[in-house]
Amino acid sequence: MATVARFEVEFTRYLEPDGTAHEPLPEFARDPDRLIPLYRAMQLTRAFDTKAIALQRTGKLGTFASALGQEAIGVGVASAMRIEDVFLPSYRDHAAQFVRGVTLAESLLYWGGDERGSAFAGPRDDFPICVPIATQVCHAAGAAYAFKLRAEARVAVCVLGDGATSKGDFYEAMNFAALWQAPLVMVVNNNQWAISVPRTRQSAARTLAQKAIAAGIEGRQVDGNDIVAVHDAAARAIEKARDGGGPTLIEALTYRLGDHTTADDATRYRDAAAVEEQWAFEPIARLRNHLLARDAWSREREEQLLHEIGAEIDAAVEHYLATPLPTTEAMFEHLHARLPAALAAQRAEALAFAPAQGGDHG
Amino acid sequence: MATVARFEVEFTRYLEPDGTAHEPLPEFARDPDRLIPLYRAMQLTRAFDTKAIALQRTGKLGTFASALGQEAIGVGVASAMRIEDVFLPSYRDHAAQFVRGVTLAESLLYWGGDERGSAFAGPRDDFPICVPIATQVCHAAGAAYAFKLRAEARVAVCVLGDGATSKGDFYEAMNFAALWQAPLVMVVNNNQWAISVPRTRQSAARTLAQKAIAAGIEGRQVDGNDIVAVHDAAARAIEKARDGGGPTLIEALTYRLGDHTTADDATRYRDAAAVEEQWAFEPIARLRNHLLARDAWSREREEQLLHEIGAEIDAAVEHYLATPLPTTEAMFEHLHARLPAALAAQRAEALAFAPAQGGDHG
Amino acid sequence: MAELNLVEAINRALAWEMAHDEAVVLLGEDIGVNGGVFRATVGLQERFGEDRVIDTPLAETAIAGTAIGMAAMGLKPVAEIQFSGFIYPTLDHLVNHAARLRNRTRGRLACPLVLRSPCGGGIHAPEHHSESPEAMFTNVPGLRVVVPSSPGRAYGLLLAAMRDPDPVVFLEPTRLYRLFRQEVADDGEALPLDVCFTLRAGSDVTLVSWGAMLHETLAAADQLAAEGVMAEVIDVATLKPLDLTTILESVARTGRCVIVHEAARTGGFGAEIAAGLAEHGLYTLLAPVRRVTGYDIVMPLARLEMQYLPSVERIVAAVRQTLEAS
Amino acid sequence: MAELNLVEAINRALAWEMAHDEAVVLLGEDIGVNGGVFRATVGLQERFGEDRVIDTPLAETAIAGTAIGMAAMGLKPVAEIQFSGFIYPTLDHLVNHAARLRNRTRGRLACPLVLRSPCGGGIHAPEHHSESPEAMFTNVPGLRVVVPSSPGRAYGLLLAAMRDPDPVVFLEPTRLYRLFRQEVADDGEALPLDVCFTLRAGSDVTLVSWGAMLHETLAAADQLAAEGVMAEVIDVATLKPLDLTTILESVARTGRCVIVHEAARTGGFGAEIAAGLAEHGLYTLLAPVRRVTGYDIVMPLARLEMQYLPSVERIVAAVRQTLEAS
Ligand SMILES: Cc1ncc(C[n+]2csc(CCOP(=O)(O)OP(=O)(O)O)c2C)c(N)n1
Ligand SMILES: Cc1ncc(C[n+]2csc(CCOP(=O)(O)OP(=O)(O)O)c2C)c(N)n1
Ligand SMILES: [Mg+2]
Ligand SMILES: [Mg+2]
Repeated sequence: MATVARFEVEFTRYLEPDGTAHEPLPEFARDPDRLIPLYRAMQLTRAFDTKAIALQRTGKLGTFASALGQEAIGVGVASAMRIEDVFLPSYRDHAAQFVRGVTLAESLLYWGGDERGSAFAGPRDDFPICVPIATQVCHAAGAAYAFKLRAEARVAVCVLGDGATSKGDFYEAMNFAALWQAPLVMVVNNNQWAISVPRTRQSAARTLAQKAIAAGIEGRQVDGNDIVAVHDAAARAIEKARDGGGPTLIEALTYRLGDHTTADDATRYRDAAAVEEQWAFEPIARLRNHLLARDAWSREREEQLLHEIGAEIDAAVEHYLATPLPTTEAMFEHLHARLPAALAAQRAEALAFAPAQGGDHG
Repeated sequence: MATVARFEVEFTRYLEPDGTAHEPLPEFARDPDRLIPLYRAMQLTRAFDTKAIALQRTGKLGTFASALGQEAIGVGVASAMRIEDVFLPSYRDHAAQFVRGVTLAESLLYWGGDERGSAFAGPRDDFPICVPIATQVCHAAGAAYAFKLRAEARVAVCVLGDGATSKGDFYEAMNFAALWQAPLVMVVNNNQWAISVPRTRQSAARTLAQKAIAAGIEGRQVDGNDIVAVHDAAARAIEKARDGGGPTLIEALTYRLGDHTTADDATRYRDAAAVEEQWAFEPIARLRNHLLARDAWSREREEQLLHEIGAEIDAAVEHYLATPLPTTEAMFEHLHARLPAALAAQRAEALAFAPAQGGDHG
Repeated sequence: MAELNLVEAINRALAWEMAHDEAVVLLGEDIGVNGGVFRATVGLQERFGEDRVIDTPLAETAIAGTAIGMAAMGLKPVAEIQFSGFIYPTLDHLVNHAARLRNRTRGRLACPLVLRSPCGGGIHAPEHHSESPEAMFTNVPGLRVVVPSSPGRAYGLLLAAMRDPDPVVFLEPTRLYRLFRQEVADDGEALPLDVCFTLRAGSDVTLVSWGAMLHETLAAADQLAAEGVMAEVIDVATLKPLDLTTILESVARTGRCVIVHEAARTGGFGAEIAAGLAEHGLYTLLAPVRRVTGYDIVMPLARLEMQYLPSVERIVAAVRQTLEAS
Repeated sequence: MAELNLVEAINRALAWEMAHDEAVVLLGEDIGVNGGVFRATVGLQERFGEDRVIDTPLAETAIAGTAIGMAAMGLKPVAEIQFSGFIYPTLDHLVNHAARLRNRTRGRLACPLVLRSPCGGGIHAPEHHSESPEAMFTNVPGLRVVVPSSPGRAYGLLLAAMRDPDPVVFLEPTRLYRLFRQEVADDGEALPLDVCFTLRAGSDVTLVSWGAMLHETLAAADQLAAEGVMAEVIDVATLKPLDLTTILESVARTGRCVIVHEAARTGGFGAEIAAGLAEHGLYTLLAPVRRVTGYDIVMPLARLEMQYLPSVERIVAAVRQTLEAS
């Protein structure tokens, strides 16, 4: 008997739950001014989530998936990307989308049931939200291949959930990307739940990072509530990919503090006390405490920030609510580049029966 | 940074290519008489392959996939099973099927294009040959679950190829079985090729055994041309599974000495010299040399054996060729347990146009 | 008799069969503690245990694939696919294995499984949650395809599906889950899996539909009745195998037929019914057959979905045109 | 002009487009060094390099899924699925993504991919190698579905498919790959993707078919001509979007229609054509429409497959019945 292969999975954390830092911090985090935009983006996401849930509760938005407690992942990852890179989000990734330049109003439109919410004016090549779990990993691998083929210095970055790591698409895509040495970074938001299924019942694997071993690529674990660790791991993986070093899998450990979506009631399947405990680890207070300890933040700046964010969100909501409903024609407009002649009669039928006001509120 | 998980992949071989043994041999292999049935089964498979290819070349059989050079895997695995266990074969697993009690004539019928070839009179619960790659791993996991649920001391065993380890079904099923601690053994026949795609282009993983790490189960590598190593690893995994120890993945390293199937021409994509070299490692000569060295075999016994096997195959071929063609009705017979009334007219139509002789030779 | 909505009827049928046949097991995502995202399996894991009500990892291919292994080995798995848009990864296993295991082993092994999934739109759900994929299954030999349209029929048809020795795809219209209640006797009585249900008799036109669209179709029949037009309404319910006879007999009396379904028109299952009429009912047709269906476009997100779905207005208009035709 | 068989015509079309559009890439199993198991891509990897003719690992879901990512980022992937029975794992990506990427992003991103796969039986292939899955795709809004029936049309239609800005499923009848040769000008001329081809004019009956079945259909037309029955033969070719107009015009002249396809009857695409006639051609029909198709049974293994496939005899018999009707 001989040992023919050996593997290890490493875990990284820079900021302890109370904000204390492990020195040396990565380069970018030594200047607190570089952390403040990240802090802002996390706060923006959290406030947006609160607002979106309120809109849903009052019938002004469809089902919505909040990122509560997981803001460091999206912000940490997206802030490590270049604008020409491409992001492939899941439905819980608006934190990253906002950093990428998707507007709050676009996000609201999407969740309000309007396709125009995915016609981003900002990041033109970013993919729309992917609802069928793990399928985006295949698209990301293909996108990365396109960049490599054309020798573009671009990286495809996708986020997936802990539940998504059970799906064949994830493994198949990871295997393709590994063989292609494609510029791809896969980030697992391991928030410990896939709706009601806890992480322990999702896989018998000790870590999700070790799934990378199946494809022969690097897999690492970070504290997903530590924005420094997330950003650093993402930045390293992205630059490695850009330099031809191939794909990386990053498992970011966090916790879904809220319901799965507004259609879910998590008290049916998990203990409120266990959730309560997890608030001690959440990323925003952690970074705030860190900044406060470094004298880089203050109560005044906090108030000022929350005020600004509130105004930004209010403006977006106003814009969203004022957006005219989509027209009936819109259903036929982008089916194909040109509407096939065979569909002209159906389009006419739809128009004949169209209500005067166009679409309705989702 | 902390190391949170460590893994190793072990490789086992007992018989060197020239038949020399590493002591101590596993228990069962200490008595050469227990090795002789395995030798016979391997020889039977090889002779059957030769015959089947000849039948195909003369238009008496459909496309056929030979097991040339890989006989130790099927024989080693199936001989480690109990009759009440269940085998889920791929299309290259007739060596195992024969050990399980599938008849040569049934195998010929299947490859001759007749469904009756999968109506095994022997192993009643064994699955028919699975052509869609890797799907059988899902079925095997489900079968294993049924055994566990009913507290039956049975194990589901499936074989898949190196190519099959790229397919989502494999990972998904392995993950399910791991969580279920289901009595499942998955054996990868790593014959280095998936039609024209070499192992190195199938996955960037150093070993295929390490794919088990993705599901948190045991994965090991054996010399697949060493029947002692294959049988021993399979027996251990099967008994572990039977005892509630959950699934195991075994990667058996071998080489496809023949074409992919009779429809393939491997000279298009691989070097004849490289194939030639691999003959030095093949399993039958290896075991023969081992038995000869232990004075447990002789030229006379070899001749006698080949003669017996030849007769057995001739009888099967005769039986196969004499089997009456299936009737037209047969197409409708087992669609559902009872033919839906809606299909009566179609059945009548088929009968009205049926040629006098029934089916035709595939 | 209890007043049940459709999702409760599903739950009762599952519970009945699990209590009476220990081979029945359920598997799917979130069906255990959570009772399913639509609550179809609520209380069943508590009652029948984790081994028989299995919360699976997130992998539809393996849900279908492992169910096949279970079924072949004597269990009767009922797999739930959480939303219709996620049913596609099951197709390979359904077509290549479930539908043909009996045939390819000449009856030695069988595959008595039920694949349940919600289907259809109209509840303003997120993307991919409002699909009507029935036509994906109706061209697959060896599969039965069932779509109930009321609590009572859901109960009886699901029992029949679970008792059938072969695979059944069972699509439950999400919009009907809680739309209305009906008295349903929880008596374990199954309904036949190969007859259409005539829900309303009429002499002027035959309306053929299934699933949630029966709701609009019956409303259209009401409205037409007020105008003096008597519509016969047929619930196809068991799409495959199709009971064309009931439809032909009705059209032989009415001479006119309007088919209503939610799925896109081209290649939808309505085509099969219209084709059956063109083949076997031509001489009884007094007017062209009409289909009122979803358009051949991607199911829109919530804001436009009601314009995609056939409305009472569209059905009534089609009937009027049919009546005006010579 | 070279005499090409169908698989050579496919090869030429791929080569032409790769030479003229560097965004075109091929991916699939064994398409590189081996040139594809049917040799459709022979010589292309040598000519265009490993980066543009990609031998993938064995994983159909990822073949479709990565092709979508490539297409969205400006490449024009042509993915090969090795045999029709292995196309099902691609459905999720085709339906949920390829077919709707343009729609869901309001045209911001698009998905110009071609998914090629052999289809159909009659070559005594192993299990799962002889399927006719076109109806799986024809109910999916946003997909184009093409089935060529001759080397010339294969060449022109495949070029059109590669140039189309949206996803196309392109099914190549295996039985035709080497059945006959035809002069094909390798001139890069594409054919339209939304018109049927009238292969033979006739006044007594319209025969509608696609793919390999055109072979039997044309032979039936020959045989009927010998009996004095003039059959018009239409090759649907582009199933979706369907050019119903050409079919309706023909039936308006002949009054009779027989539809021939290899896939199982119920829910097959023939139903859509028959439905189109019941809706828009009723008054022109002098006799019931007939479908000559594969039966609603699992495609048998080789020994019975010729009894499954529609034969010239069955087609001729159906035409005779049609002529005797009314
Ligand atoms: C293929 C597929 N199956 C099922 C669903 C329904 N569904 C939506 S989210 C979800 C759980 C996902 O869990 P995870 O991957 O951990 O992501 P999280 O929601 O926790 O961010 C499920 C089952 C889906 N969207 N796609
Ligand atoms: C899902 C699927 N895709 C493609 C094929 C066609 N095919 C048959 S065998 C084969 C290669 C399999 O390679 P491997 O798994 O290594 O098994 P081996 O043939 O070497 O035993 C392929 C691509 C198939 N049978 N199933
Ligand atoms: Mg999660
Ligand atoms: Mg192999």
